[in-house]
Formats: sequence, structure tokens, C-alpha cells
Amino acid sequence: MAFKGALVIDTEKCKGCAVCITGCPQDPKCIGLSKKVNAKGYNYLEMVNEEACIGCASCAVICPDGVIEVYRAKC
Amino acid sequence: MAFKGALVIDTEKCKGCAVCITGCPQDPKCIGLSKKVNAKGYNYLEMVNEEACIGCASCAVICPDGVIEVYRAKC
Amino acid sequence: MTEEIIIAGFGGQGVLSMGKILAYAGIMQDKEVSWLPSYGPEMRGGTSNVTVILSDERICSPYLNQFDTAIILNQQSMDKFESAVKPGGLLIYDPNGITHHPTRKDINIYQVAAADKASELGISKLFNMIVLGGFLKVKPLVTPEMLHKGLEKSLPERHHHLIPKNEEAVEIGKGLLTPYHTL
Amino acid sequence: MTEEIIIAGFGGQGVLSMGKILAYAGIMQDKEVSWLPSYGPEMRGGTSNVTVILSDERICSPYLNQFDTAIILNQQSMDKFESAVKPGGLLIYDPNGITHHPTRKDINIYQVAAADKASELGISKLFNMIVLGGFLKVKPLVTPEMLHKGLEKSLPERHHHLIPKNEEAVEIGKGLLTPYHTL
Amino acid sequence: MTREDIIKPENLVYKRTPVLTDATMHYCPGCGHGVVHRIIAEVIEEMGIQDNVIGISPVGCSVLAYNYFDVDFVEAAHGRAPACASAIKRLRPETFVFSYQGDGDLASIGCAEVVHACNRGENITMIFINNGIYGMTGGQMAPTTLEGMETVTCPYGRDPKIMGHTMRLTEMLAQLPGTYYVTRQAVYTPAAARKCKKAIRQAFENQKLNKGVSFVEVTSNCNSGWKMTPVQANKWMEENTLKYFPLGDMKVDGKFDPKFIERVGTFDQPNETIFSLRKK
Amino acid sequence: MTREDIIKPENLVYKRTPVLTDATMHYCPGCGHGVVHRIIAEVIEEMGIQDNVIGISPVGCSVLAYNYFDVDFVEAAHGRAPACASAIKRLRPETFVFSYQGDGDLASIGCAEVVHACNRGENITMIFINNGIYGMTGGQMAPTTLEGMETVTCPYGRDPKIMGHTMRLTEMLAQLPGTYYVTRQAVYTPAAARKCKKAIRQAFENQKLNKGVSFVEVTSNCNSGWKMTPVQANKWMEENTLKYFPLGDMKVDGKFDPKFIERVGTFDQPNETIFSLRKK
Amino acid sequence: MAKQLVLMKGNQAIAEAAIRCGCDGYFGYPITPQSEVLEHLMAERPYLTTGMVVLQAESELASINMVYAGAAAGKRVMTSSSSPGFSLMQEGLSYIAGAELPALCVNVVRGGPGLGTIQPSQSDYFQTTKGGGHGDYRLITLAPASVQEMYDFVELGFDLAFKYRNPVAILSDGVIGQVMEKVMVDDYKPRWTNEYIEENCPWAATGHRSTGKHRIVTSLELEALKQEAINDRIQAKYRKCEEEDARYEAIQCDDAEYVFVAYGSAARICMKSVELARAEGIKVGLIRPITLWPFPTKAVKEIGGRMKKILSVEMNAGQMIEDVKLAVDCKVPVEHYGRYGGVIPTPVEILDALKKMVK
Amino acid sequence: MAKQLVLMKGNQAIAEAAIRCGCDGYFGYPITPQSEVLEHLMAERPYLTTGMVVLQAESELASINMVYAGAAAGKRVMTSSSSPGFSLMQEGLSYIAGAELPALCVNVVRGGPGLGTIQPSQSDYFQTTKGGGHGDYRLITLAPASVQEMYDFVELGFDLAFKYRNPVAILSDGVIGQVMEKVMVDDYKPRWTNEYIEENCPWAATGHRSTGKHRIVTSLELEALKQEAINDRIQAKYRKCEEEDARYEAIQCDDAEYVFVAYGSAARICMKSVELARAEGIKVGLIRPITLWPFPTKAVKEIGGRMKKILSVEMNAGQMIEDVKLAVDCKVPVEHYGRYGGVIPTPVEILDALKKMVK
Ligand SMILES: Cc1ncc(C[n+]2csc(CCOP(=O)(O)OP(=O)(O)O)c2C)c(N)n1
Ligand SMILES: Cc1ncc(C[n+]2csc(CCOP(=O)(O)OP(=O)(O)O)c2C)c(N)n1
Ligand code: SF4
Ligand code: SF4
Ligand code: SF4
Ligand code: SF4
Ligand code: SF4
Ligand code: SF4
Ligand SMILES: [Mg+2]
Ligand SMILES: [Mg+2]
Repeated sequence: MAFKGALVIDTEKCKGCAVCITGCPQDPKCIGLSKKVNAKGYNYLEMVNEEACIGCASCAVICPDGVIEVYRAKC
Repeated sequence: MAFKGALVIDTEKCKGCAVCITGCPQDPKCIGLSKKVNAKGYNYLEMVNEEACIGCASCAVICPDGVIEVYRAKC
Repeated sequence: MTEEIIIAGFGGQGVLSMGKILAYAGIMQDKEVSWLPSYGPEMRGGTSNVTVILSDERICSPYLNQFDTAIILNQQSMDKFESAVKPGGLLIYDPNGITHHPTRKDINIYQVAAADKASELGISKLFNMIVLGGFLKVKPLVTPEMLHKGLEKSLPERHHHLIPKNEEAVEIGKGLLTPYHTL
Repeated sequence: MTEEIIIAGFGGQGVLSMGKILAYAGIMQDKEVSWLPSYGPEMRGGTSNVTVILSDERICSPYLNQFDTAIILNQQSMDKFESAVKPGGLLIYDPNGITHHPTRKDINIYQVAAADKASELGISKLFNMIVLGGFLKVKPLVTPEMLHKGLEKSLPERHHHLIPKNEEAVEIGKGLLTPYHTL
Repeated sequence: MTREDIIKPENLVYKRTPVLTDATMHYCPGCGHGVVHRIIAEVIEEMGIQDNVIGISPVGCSVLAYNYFDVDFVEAAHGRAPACASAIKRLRPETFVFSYQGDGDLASIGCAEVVHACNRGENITMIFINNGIYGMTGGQMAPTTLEGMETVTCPYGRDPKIMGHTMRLTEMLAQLPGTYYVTRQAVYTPAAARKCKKAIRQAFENQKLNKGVSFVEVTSNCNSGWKMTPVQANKWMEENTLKYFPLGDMKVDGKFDPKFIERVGTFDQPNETIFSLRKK
Repeated sequence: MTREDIIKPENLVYKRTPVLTDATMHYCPGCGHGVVHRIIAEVIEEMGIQDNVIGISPVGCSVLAYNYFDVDFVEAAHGRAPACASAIKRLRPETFVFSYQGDGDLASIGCAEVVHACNRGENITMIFINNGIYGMTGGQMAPTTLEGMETVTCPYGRDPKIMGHTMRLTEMLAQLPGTYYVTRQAVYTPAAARKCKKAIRQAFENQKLNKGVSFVEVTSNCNSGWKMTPVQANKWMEENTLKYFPLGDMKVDGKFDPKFIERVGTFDQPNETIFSLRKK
Repeated sequence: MAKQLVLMKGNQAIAEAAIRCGCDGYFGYPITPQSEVLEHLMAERPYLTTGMVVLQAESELASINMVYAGAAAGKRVMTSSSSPGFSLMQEGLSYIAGAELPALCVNVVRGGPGLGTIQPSQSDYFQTTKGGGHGDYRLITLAPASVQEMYDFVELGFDLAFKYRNPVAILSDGVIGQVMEKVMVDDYKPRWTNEYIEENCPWAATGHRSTGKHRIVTSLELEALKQEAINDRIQAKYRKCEEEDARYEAIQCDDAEYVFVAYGSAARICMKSVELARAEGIKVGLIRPITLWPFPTKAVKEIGGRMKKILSVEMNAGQMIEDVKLAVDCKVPVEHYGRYGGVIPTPVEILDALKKMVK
Repeated sequence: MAKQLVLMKGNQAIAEAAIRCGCDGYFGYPITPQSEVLEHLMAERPYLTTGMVVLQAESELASINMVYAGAAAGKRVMTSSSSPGFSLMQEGLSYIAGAELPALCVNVVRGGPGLGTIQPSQSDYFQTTKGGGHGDYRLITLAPASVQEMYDFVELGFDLAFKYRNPVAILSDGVIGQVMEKVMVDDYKPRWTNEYIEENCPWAATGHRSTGKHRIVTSLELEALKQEAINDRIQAKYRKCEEEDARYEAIQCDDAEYVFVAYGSAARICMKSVELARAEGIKVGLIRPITLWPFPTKAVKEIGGRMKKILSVEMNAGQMIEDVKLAVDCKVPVEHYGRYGGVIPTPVEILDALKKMVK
């Protein structure tokens, strides 16, 4: 399956709040929290279902910390 | 003509504001300001048309200084 | 020369502006002046007074307890200020509404029946100028020219056409002055 | 006997309540105690620390810059408090998330890998009790009975059924204690 | 019948209430404060609560109200009467508590306190004298000053672009769930004064129900500040003030008056009659 | 297409705006303050006004907002941001001025200042973050705390009989002639956040018209204060907060939204759903 | 059940003491580092037990005016706040003093000026002792140095407030407010009954005119001479208070050659410095003013007068030092050592300051 | 058109000076006895001429915070009030000092405490000079004794405010505010242009980031050590100000054996008392502090140090006397003579007090 969207996640800025995940329209969600923690001790965001991402930026627009950069292929 | 109403005016308390006069329903008005002044320098209220008074107390209820006592004959 | 004056009466009698005209006239004669009102619009309907000082020297205290002249326009002010006139000083008053006339024997006392005159002439707004005339008759502190200039300064431009009427009232006041008790 | 302790970590790691249990246990042994948190809920998500003093005498200053013991639960706290341990003193830390391990050679240093253990056992809420166990292993300042009483005092009644679990966690901590550098 | 025949105790229809003291009020001739004082005192007399009431006077012309009512009184700091009344009622729930404030006191500096006392639904009576000006300090603009009206701090008329709009705070308070009775009254005619008395009576009676704030605005005059005679002032008020501040109930027994809801619906419309009140 | 193929400048659809500084915000994970900050910064970027804007931060969790926006900022005393914004806009009418306040700051201690800035029709943008609690000081009750909701100063739930009612100040401000645009938004879903951004953009654009206050309330969460995870908190907000604080415009271009007028008509009715929010 | 030993924060002790000593009402607004006062009260809900009213007000302005009014109605009422909030209360405090009302106001100080920091400080000494509000008045000021004193000074504060019909301040700081220590708490005392108040507070506007005439509580007197007479009466009270109620603690002063003067948490820290200094052979003592106003002038004059030098240790840029100098008539050199802006000095640095002064 | 002689009230002189010296904004709330400041401005409408903003705020709280913000934006802004209103400004003043902003705040004092009286007083000396608000800060305080000084001190006040980036108070009273005297007024000076501000006030949040980075005006610093560093900087300014900007006037002190220390209208009255005393052969002089903070310590020490006795004459219950004593190291006996609560002492009664002190 071809990628439509992709994220660049600033994992060190992420606070693992998970609100972006609730915003993702895909089922299953493209994104999830890592088991690993960053320097601040938070389980940061990572892509768990990379190929499903449509680059809609819904995750990014509700991230309180501006962690997510979104790219979308022009079709 | 018989009296219906009568006033007792505490002339020393009167400030000569004349609002009571506007409140009197009679035409001509029963009450008016005296040419004389009281100790505070105010032209105080007096009856000018005593027999017309019907004792309605309209003057009294808008007197800011509680100057007027009203009596009305029970007919 | 230093003249320390209190003018006192009801609010609305023109006490403050009488003082202001004196002060302006003083300035025109290059005097030091000070005009200190009893303030307190917070106290409605009370008495009003103003202390005016005209002097050739720097004025120390604008607040005074004793005066060369007291100009008195109601009973309350009489009660308060009769005793504040310096021995040998001057008290001028309008007898209208005065129930207890002044009793001091060590000062000069004059009457100006300005209220009656003003209502007689229908110029009750100029009542204070009549009183001022009485005072200037006794103490010609400012010349008529300076008084004119003082009126120009203290009245707003749109009232300047009333200056002659004011000056007439002053003259009337001079005529009304009556000694009550003089030393 | 006076023991001056700093406990420091992230907010939410149970730093304050660990200190509180110690303080209550101290009281049960008739000691003077003092428990002073770094406050500042106004600063979200920062570090949190508490100074606990147990003493047989009147405690002078509840605020200290040097400590007999530092119990350290994150890197920021390590950076801040390693140097604040008195020479010959004690530093206990959880290596989880620590990138720069302590380097002092004049103090005793122990590790308690409490975070890993707690998540392994699914008792992450009791993380702080595991750490406390490690500390009590080195310095048995309070007896198990007093600790029990301390828990009774510091936990709300509705949580009293959890006391045995807390005590177990303390025991686990004792077992986890590993010397890192001892004098 | 002669005058002497009539003036007999059994014919008495109106008499100064003994709940007012003998002191002559310091208000300017014709000032509405006096009328409202009298009305409140009469209500206290009629309800028989003279020995169970605490009044709170504001900073404003009515600061000395405590000298005129023969009931216990506390003088509050400028704007804080609602906070004072709240505390007193909570600490002494057995007493009737009323606050009395001017428009500078209540709507300007004391805006937060009145909004919050109303929002808390304190079981008190609030009297609000809206005379469109700061009387006591010599006639400065109040939040309620009409647009175009002159005062010593807007001597060329209130310009809403610079000085803000004429504020109808009472309308806003009516919308707080904590208010139980909200009305606007006046005292410029005998009829108005009689209605006002009914309203104030209601506002006191409500304290027995413990349902929240009873709020009575009285649009009033300030002859000195407006620089008019009392009679002119009352006329002027009728012709100008009452257009923007219409009389009547806004909320009765915790329910909106239907006319009031209609009015609220128009509050977005700019005030068409930017009053051209400049005196010539 | 691989991930690498997509991540190219020409495919960028969303990027952190440079109007935000690099500083990590001190907010708790998932706090709505961060989202609103981002949105405001994006609007400033899109309008190209980064060099012509002054922000006013409050006392509250967002006190440090000045560290996160790369625009000039003034930190105001607790509750006084509207007074600050008023002065700055009048002294510097060439700049875009916005205030940013929490519900304790705006609706409680700062009630008078916000009412009066709105009444004066200051030509500014006001952002109001209503999270129903005092976040910064550790979760105390705010005027906007829902009835029944628990906070550290109402640990048994807010009891309106004692602690006052849940306050809808925005509804009251909408009725002042000085407000030109008044709306309630949220940021708990992507759709809500996008709408909120439109509203905030509008609120800034309006400053060009010089027609009065543009006021945007954002109902938000306080995970720490509510003692919930961010995801729980957003859900809880949807289920509880938004019932009492419905989203939508109240006043647009100086005109009421018809639905808003309807709602006002019901403000006399006691809040039927005394929320039973006590956690088990 | 009589006295009881508990572990609590200074702020909680304030609240607990209020409930137990029969306080009628608390009105306050949250602010760090004192929010636990209101929080403890709201958790305890004394309105269900003792009948004490507790209200989170909309602001400090509202709080202090609620206290003003509550006191006017004869009730024992209080508030608490921290520095910026206390600044907002200055008009109200002046009103309370002017109307001669009893009230208790707690300031758990943090570093200023402005929003400053939330860390502990003593930089509100001037504000509290000299008159932060307008007019000639004083706050009777108690400076607790332990959680126990936080507890004890609530009742003491009310007693002094009613003795003088004057506001009393408890001037604490973030350390004493936040620290948990052991406290002996008293049994619950009943609140004053309304009958008791009618009898003992004839000045109070209780609503019941039980003195036979209406009672007026006001701080207004438009006639200057009458206002002066009121001020004379107030000043006379202050002279009496200076005479009767200045308090202090003297620690190891008998043989001392030097003395620290310090209050509150600075005094706590100085106790340690005294220990350290004496261990090094420096004979130093500590005078701890307990009332900051009235300042224990006599004691400082008497004890301080014997010293070679005095070090005023304050968590501020130098405020109490003026009162220390005036107390000793500038006859003994007085120096100041202070940290501020929320920084707490350590015992060692105070010792160092002492050593520097000594040589 | 250059200087011009006019007759005006002290309050009007404040307003007129503001317009003429290029003030950018006035924010105030009415209160007796200073309402003429706002009234004069509203009558003059400088917003139509110089562009100065004039706004009647909803309260003193709003006023002072408008001043805070206006100053933060680099503008020359001011407010005025009288005692109770000034008390409400204490938090704001502390913020202005804490954020290191320039601003001018006029207090035309009336008698307190509380609502008190509206008559003149000097009972806010402590509040103004020691810190009515919280935290370690000072108000630079100018005490005019004539209408001319009311006028002059507006521009001087702004100059000092900008020199030190600190709030400046003009501490006047009802006499000086209400009296009309002759004043020389200056020609209109232009207001600072925005360009000038960008260049000279790099600290100001003008909105334009012209320094290349965003500018933040705040008084918050959560880290204590950083907050202490800010305080250090502020304290250093204060030391500099004490050094450079203490002002006073000495009248007939050269041959004096006694001296009055008095400011503002009390000083005016004392001038008369000096005359009267000298007429009776008592060699008395007058030191008139013009800055109350910084107090002219050196001058008082130097001149006062030569005297047999010093009489601190104040329209209050004794406030400045502390600074006088500290200035002379308590080496010369200092007594206080005061009337208060709105009572103005007469020259004669001051003379009597002097005579009593002399013998
Ligand atoms: C804190 C404070 N600010 C200002 C004043 C001055 N002041 C006294 S009364 C008043 C306004 C009164 O106006 P209003 O409330 O409308 O009452 P009115 O006199 O018109 O009845 C003001 C501003 C004050 N006493 N205290
Ligand atoms: C005068 C004053 N009073 C109280 C405080 C303490 N304080 C700081 S923030 C705050 C409330 C913040 O709540 P809110 O405005 O709702 O903002 P949030 O933190 O929820 O975003 C309070 C009471 C203060 N700093 N200053
Ligand atoms: S861009 Fe859209 S689809 Fe992709 S992760 Fe984000 S929300 Fe999901
Ligand atoms: S919303 Fe942002 S901070 Fe929260 S988990 Fe997602 S990326 Fe991380
Ligand atoms: S009682 Fe009626 S009729 Fe008689 S004077 Fe009064 S108003 Fe007129
Ligand atoms: S209304 Fe009263 S005060 Fe006025 S004129 Fe009539 S009687 Fe006199
Ligand atoms: S000034 Fe106005 S409000 Fe005050 S008493 Fe006079 S008329 Fe009434
Ligand atoms: S405390 Fe609440 S409002 Fe503050 S940052 Fe945390 S979640 Fe946000
Ligand atoms: Mg009014
Ligand atoms: Mg909030």
C-alpha cells in the first residue's frame, strides 16, 4: 500500500498526552504512544500504523505542544 | 367649601425643591413656595389653596425630606 | 502689604468666584495671591468659604485661622468666623438671614444689604458683586481697571459681555455699604 | 540523632507522600519532625522535592542546603542535589532515566531499580514505597511497627486496606538495594 | 370642616416614619436619595423589622445614610457594599440585610462585587440608585451617564467612542441565576413612588424565602450634577433617562418578565438615539 | 511512495509556526492552553502581523505565555489584562492587541475590568480560556466550575447554595454594546480546533474595523485540576461542560445570533441538571 | 478529649486553629503559598459543625471587605492571602483600623515586588508594620516561627484584635506556611453566642439595636476636628498596645557579645547559626521579635544595648533594621544581612555574615 | 509663545503640566480632593491637540494597571488619586516597580484611616516612602509645596521615572491640590515619537520587535536566584538614586539652633512659624525635604547635626520623624509636632510647640 501521509514527530517535545491519537480518523489509528520515554519521562508519540496515514493533520491541529509536522503526497 | 384634606408642613426641614408641588393633582395647586426663607435659606412650602386639598398625600410621598404630614377627613 | 481675607456663605452664593475675581485682580497688580476654597462637594448643601491672600511678598501658609477681613453671607458663617477676625480687622456682612448680629467691639463692622437689593433689581446672580463692591469701598485693594481685567480673566469668554453689568453691581455695592460698628 | 533528608523527583512520583510517611513514622517514635515541600503548583510539570528532618532535638531550620541523605528519582534532581549531600552522606537513586550517574567519591551511593520493578509487578503506584524500602535498608530510622503506624496516619481511612501492599513494596525495595559506590 | 377639624390623629394619612431619625438629610433639595430613604424606612416600619435589619451604605452621596435610618448600619468602602452585605447575611442569617449604592459605586468600581454577590444568590436586598452621575464628588461621568450628556468629566457630552456606552448593568444581573427579583423603579411622581415602595417591600419580603438577591434599581436625579432645578431634573429624566432605562420588572419570583426578554433581544442594536443632550 | 518520498518541503501540510518560540511550554500534558497558543500564533503568522502585535498574559497557568510567543508581550496583574489591553490599544492604536485570560482571572477577580473594557468597546481581541478551575494554584473552584463538580476548595462538589452558580459571563458580555463579536469555541477535537482558529482569526481581523471588542471564549480542560487523563478530560468536557456552556457564536458583526437570544430567554430557569459529578 | 498531637502544614494549622478557637467566618481567595488555609477549611466544612462560615470570595478585595463587614457585625472573622493579594487589601485594612474593628488577616509572604516569585520571603515587613494602607494606623503584627505558633497565634490574634478593636496581622512566609511539623491542637471552643456579642460588643451593628439606639459602623468623619479626636483615641490604643503587648523571645543572649535580630523563618535559621557560631566560640545570641508591631523596642534596647554589634537578619533588602536601629537609639552598630526575592539564607552564610561583622 | 503666567489650582497644574510636558496618557478615577486633575484634562481635551490619551477608568485598580501597561508599551503615562484610591493601587505600584517601568502617580492626600475625612493630611508618608505594596521596592517621592511645584514636578517626575525605570509618586495634599496660586507654565513640548521610543526604550513592548527579538514586560521570575538578581539590580538603582537625586530646601538654617523638618503644606506653614519665631528671637530654620524617598539624609544629618533640637512637623501622628532620627543617627533629640485627621496646624501653634521644645 502506498503512503499518502507522513509525520515528523519531535519526540523530545512530546508529553505523551495522547489527545492527537483520539483525533486521528483512521481505524486502526496510525499513531500511538511508545513504550519508551523521552528525557522528560514521557511516553512519546510514534507511528504505529504508518501506511494508513492520510496526512489529514487532524492529529497536529490538536497537539498542544506543536510536536507533529505533517506531510501529504499530492495525488 | 369644606376642607377635605390638610397638611402640616415642617417648614424648617423643607428645602424648597418644589417637587411636591408637581405631585399635587389639584389645579390650581394647593401648595406653593413661600416668599420667605427658613433658617437654611430655603423658600419653604406653604399652602396656597388650602381648601382644594383632598388629602391624597401625593405631595408627601415624593417629598425627599419627609416634610409633609397629611390628614384627610373621613367622609 | 498683605491682606488675608475669608469669604463665607452658602454654596451657590458666588463665594468662590468673588474670591477668584479678587485673586485675578491681585495678579494684575503683580501681587502674590493665594485662593484656597473649603472643599467638600462631598458634603452637600453645606456652607462654602474661600481664603484669599493678596500680598507683596511670598505667601507662606495659604491656610489661615485669622483674617484681616471676613466677608460673611449667612448665619453659620457668622458663627464660625466672627471670632477669626484679627483685632482691628474688618467684618462685612449681608444682614439678610442673619439672626445673631456680630457683637465684637474690637473690629470694624459694615453691612451690605446685597441680597435684598439684588432681588429688588432682579440681578440675584450678581449678588456677590454687590458684596464685593461693599468690600472694595472699605478697602480699595484693587483699582477699577484691575478689577475689570480680573473679571476678564475669571469669566469665560462667552460671558464677557456681562462685565459691564458686573461692574455696575460693584458700584451699587459701594453705595450700599453701611457702618454697623466702627472703631 | 538528627537525619536530614531530601527526596526529589518528578511531580507524580510520590515524593511528597514518601516524605510524609517518614515524618509520621518519626512522630510515632517521639521524634521532632519537619517536612518541607518545594512548592509551586504554579509551575506545572516541574520537579518536586521535599526536605524531611527527623531529630531528637528541636529542629532549627526546616530549610536546608545540605543533607545527610538524598533520595533521587530523576536526572534533574540528580543534577541539583548530588552535590548537596554532606561528605560521608548517603545518596540513593533509581537508575531509570538517569543518563549521568553520580560521580562523587566521598559519599555512599546505592541504586534501587524501583521503576522497572514496579512496572514489572504492575504496582506503579507503589513505586515510592519500593524506593523507601531501599532507604530503610541502609538507614533503619523507623521500625516496621512505626512505619505501619505512619502509614495509618498518612493514608486516608478508605485506603487503609492497602497498607499491607505498601509494606510489601517496602520489603521489595529492601531486596532491590544495590551498592553503587560505598566508602 | 375647618383645617383644625381635620388635623386630628384619626385623620392622619401620611406621617414621617419613626424609622427615619430626626436628622436633616444633607442631600441637595429635591434629590431622589431622600425619597428612597423614606420609602425604605417606611417598609421597615411596616414590616416591623426595625430591630432586625442591617443596612449597608456606600461611598457616594448616600454615604451618610446611616445617620438618617434609625437602624443598625455599616458604611462600606467604595463599591464593596455587596461583599459586605454577603458576609453579614451569612454571619447573621436571622437579620434582614440591605445594601444601598449609587451608580458609580455599584456599576463602576464595584462591578465585580455586585456581579458576584448576585451570582452567589445571596439572600439580600440591594437598592441601586441610578442618577447617571457621580453626585458626591461633584458631578463626574458614571457608567450610566447617557450618551451625549454633559458632566464635569465629559463637559462636551459623553462620547461613547471614547468614554464607553451607557451601561445597563441591572439587565445583566437579572440574567444571573442568583437573582430572584429584579426591577427598575423611579420616584419622580407620586405614582412612581408608590410603585417603587411596593417593589422595595417585595424585595425585603423575599428575604424570608431565601431564594437569592432581590434587586431594585431606582432611576433618580442629581440636580446638582445635572445643573438643573429638581423639577427640571425630573422632567429631563422622564424625557431622556427613561428611554434608555425603561421602568418595570425584569424578573419576578425568579422568572423573567416576557417584555424583558424582548428587550434583551434588541441589545445588539446600537442605541439609535445618541442623545443630543448638550445644553445650548 | 515511501515515507521519505512524502517528507519533502512541497508536501508539507502542517508545521509548527515560527511565531511560537522553541521553548517547551510548561503546561501539563494535553492542556488546552497549548492548543490555543498554537492557534493564536498561527493566526498571527497568517495575518503577517508578528511585528505589529502586543499580547497580554494573565496570572494563571498561562502567565508565562510570553515565553512561548515570539511577539512582544506584557504580563498583567491578576484579572487586570483587559485594563492593560485597553490602555495599550489606546496608546498604540497601530498595533493589534490581544489579551489572554483564564476563568479565575477573567470571571472572578477581573470581572469589573472585563465588563468595563467590553462596555467601552475597546478595539481589542480577548481570548478567554474557560477550564472551570484555577489550574495554576492547584485546582481551586472558579466561577465557571460546574455545579456538583469537585475541586480542592469544593472537595464535596460545588454546592450552588453556598458557593454560587456556574457563571456564564460571556453571555453577559455579548449584551454590551461595546462587543462586536462574541463566540464560544473549543479545541478538544480537530474539527473544534479548526473552527476555533477561524473564530480567532475573525477576532483579530475585526481590529481593522475599529468596532469594539472581539471576544473568544474557549472551553478547555484542566487535566491536573480535574484529576483526569487528558483524553478523559476532553470526554468529560464534552459530556458535561458543553451542556452548560454550548459552543457557537453569540454575536457576529455586532448582531446577535438568533439562537443566542433564545438561550438568554431561558436563563431564568434553574439549571435542571445539577450535575452529579462526584467521582465514585 | 483535650489536646491532641497532629502533623500539619502551617497553613493548615491556621485553618484548624480557626475552627477550634471559635472563629465565626473565613473569607479568602486562593494564592500560593497559602491556598491550603481555604482548602483545609473546605475539606473540614466547619459550617456543618461549629457553624463557622467559609467562603471563597471573588477576590482579595471582596475578602477583606467581607471581613470588614463581618467584624462590624460583631463576629470573629478572618482572611488570609499572600503578598500581591495582601497589597489589594490595603484599603480594606485601613477601613478596618479606621472603623476600629477587630479582625485577623494572615499574610504568608512570597518574594516580590510584583508577581515576583512564589518562594518564601519577608519583604512585606514595611507594608505590614508601617502601614501599607493610607492614614495613621497600625496593624498589630504577629510573626510565627513554627507551625505551632501558626496555630497558637490565631486565637491570640483574635484576642488582641478584640482587646484593641484593631486589625491583627499574622506575618508568616512560605516556609512556615508550607512546612509540616508537630502541633498540639486544642479542643473545640464554642463560638460566641449572639447574646454574648450583644452584651460584650455594644459597638457592633448586629441589627438588633439592643443598646436601645441604632449602631453605626463607619470610618467616615467629615469634620476634621472630630476625625482628629478619633485618631487621638486610636493613637492612645497604640501607645497602650506598645506598653502591654510587645512580645519577643531571647535566645542565648545572657552572655552574648553579639546578637542576631530575626523573626519568623529567618529566626529559625538563625537558631542554627547561633549553634554553629557558639561551636566556633563566637558569643552570639538571638532576639526574635514575636510582635513586629508593636516592635519589642524595650527588649531590643535593653539586650541589644549591651552588645558590641547587632546583625539584623531578614529575608529582604533591609526593612526591620530601621526599627532595630531606632530601638537602640543608633548607639550600637546595626548591620543587615539579607537574601531576598525568594532566596532563603542558610545557617552557614549567616554565620559568615556574622564573622565578617565581628572582625 | 514661551512661558506664561496663569492662576490655577494645584490639581489643575498637574493636568496642565502633563499636557504641556508631552505626557502620552492619563488614566484616573474621581476622588476628592484631586478630581480637578481629570476634570481639567477632560475640559482641555488634549487628545484633540497633543494626542494625549485621557480616560476615566472604572476604578483606581483599573487606572494603575492601565498605567502599568501604558508604561510597558514605552509611553509616558500617569494617574492621580487620593488616599483610599492610592491604597487600592498598591498591588499595581509593586508590579510597576517589579517590572521596572517608569510611571507617575499623584496622591493628593486626605485624612485617614479608612474613608476618614476629605480634609488635607500627610498621613500617607509611610505608605509612600516605605512601601505600601508588597516586596522590596521604593517609590521615588516628590513633595510639592506650591502650585508651581505641582506643575514642575510632573516633568521632573517623568524624568526621574525614566532615569530609574521606577514609579515616581507626587505626594501632595488637599491644601496644595486645592489652592490657586500663580504658575509659570511652559510652552507645549512634543510627545515622544514612536521612533524615538523604539530607539530609547529597548525594554518596551511596543509590538514591533524592532530590537530583533520579542520584548517581554513582566515582574514574574519563578526561580528565586534569578528573582534575587532582579532585586539586586533594583536595589542598586535605589542606591544610585539616593546618591544622585535626594532633594531638599534649607531655609534660614545657617545661624539656626533649632530646625523644623517639614514638607509640602506643613513646610509652607512652618515658613510662617520661622518668621514668627525669629521675630521673638528664636533662631530656627527649616529643612524642607523635596524628595521624601530618597530622604535627604545627608543634608538632614549635616544641618540637623548642628542643631540643639529638631522638630519634625507633620500633618500626621508621627511618620517622617523616623527618617529624621535615622538621618541624624539619633544624635540630636528629635521631637514630633503633628495635627491629623484633616486638621491643619497653624503657624502659631507650631511656634508654641517649638517654644515648648526649646525650654
Ligand atoms: C476608593 C475610592 N475611590 C473614589 C472615591 C471618591 N468617591 C466618593 S463618592 C464617589 C462616586 C459616587 O457616585 P455614585 O456612586 O453614583 O453616588 P451618588 O453620589 O451619585 O449618589 C467617588 C468616586 C472614594 N471615596 N474611594
Ligand atoms: C492578586 C492575586 N491573587 C491571587 C493570585 C494567585 N493566583 C494565581 S493564578 C490564579 C488563578 C488562575 O486560574 P485561572 O485564571 O482560571 O487560570 P488557569 O490557571 O486555570 O489557566 C490565582 C488565584 C495572584 N497571583 N494574585
Ligand atoms: S495526519 Fe491524519 S491520518 Fe495521519 S496520523 Fe495524523 S490524524 Fe492520523
Ligand atoms: S498531542 Fe502532541 S504532546 Fe500529546 S501525545 Fe500527541 S504529539 Fe505528544
Ligand atoms: S395632599 Fe394631595 S391635594 Fe393636598 S396638597 Fe398634597 S398633593 Fe395636593
Ligand atoms: S418636596 Fe418637601 S422639601 Fe421639597 S418643597 Fe416640598 S415640602 Fe419642601
Ligand atoms: S449631588 Fe446629586 S445625588 Fe448628591 S445629594 Fe445632590 S442631587 Fe442628590
Ligand atoms: S494545571 Fe490545568 S490549566 Fe494548568 S497547565 Fe495543567 S492542565 Fe493546563
Ligand atoms: Mg450616582
Ligand atoms: Mg482556569
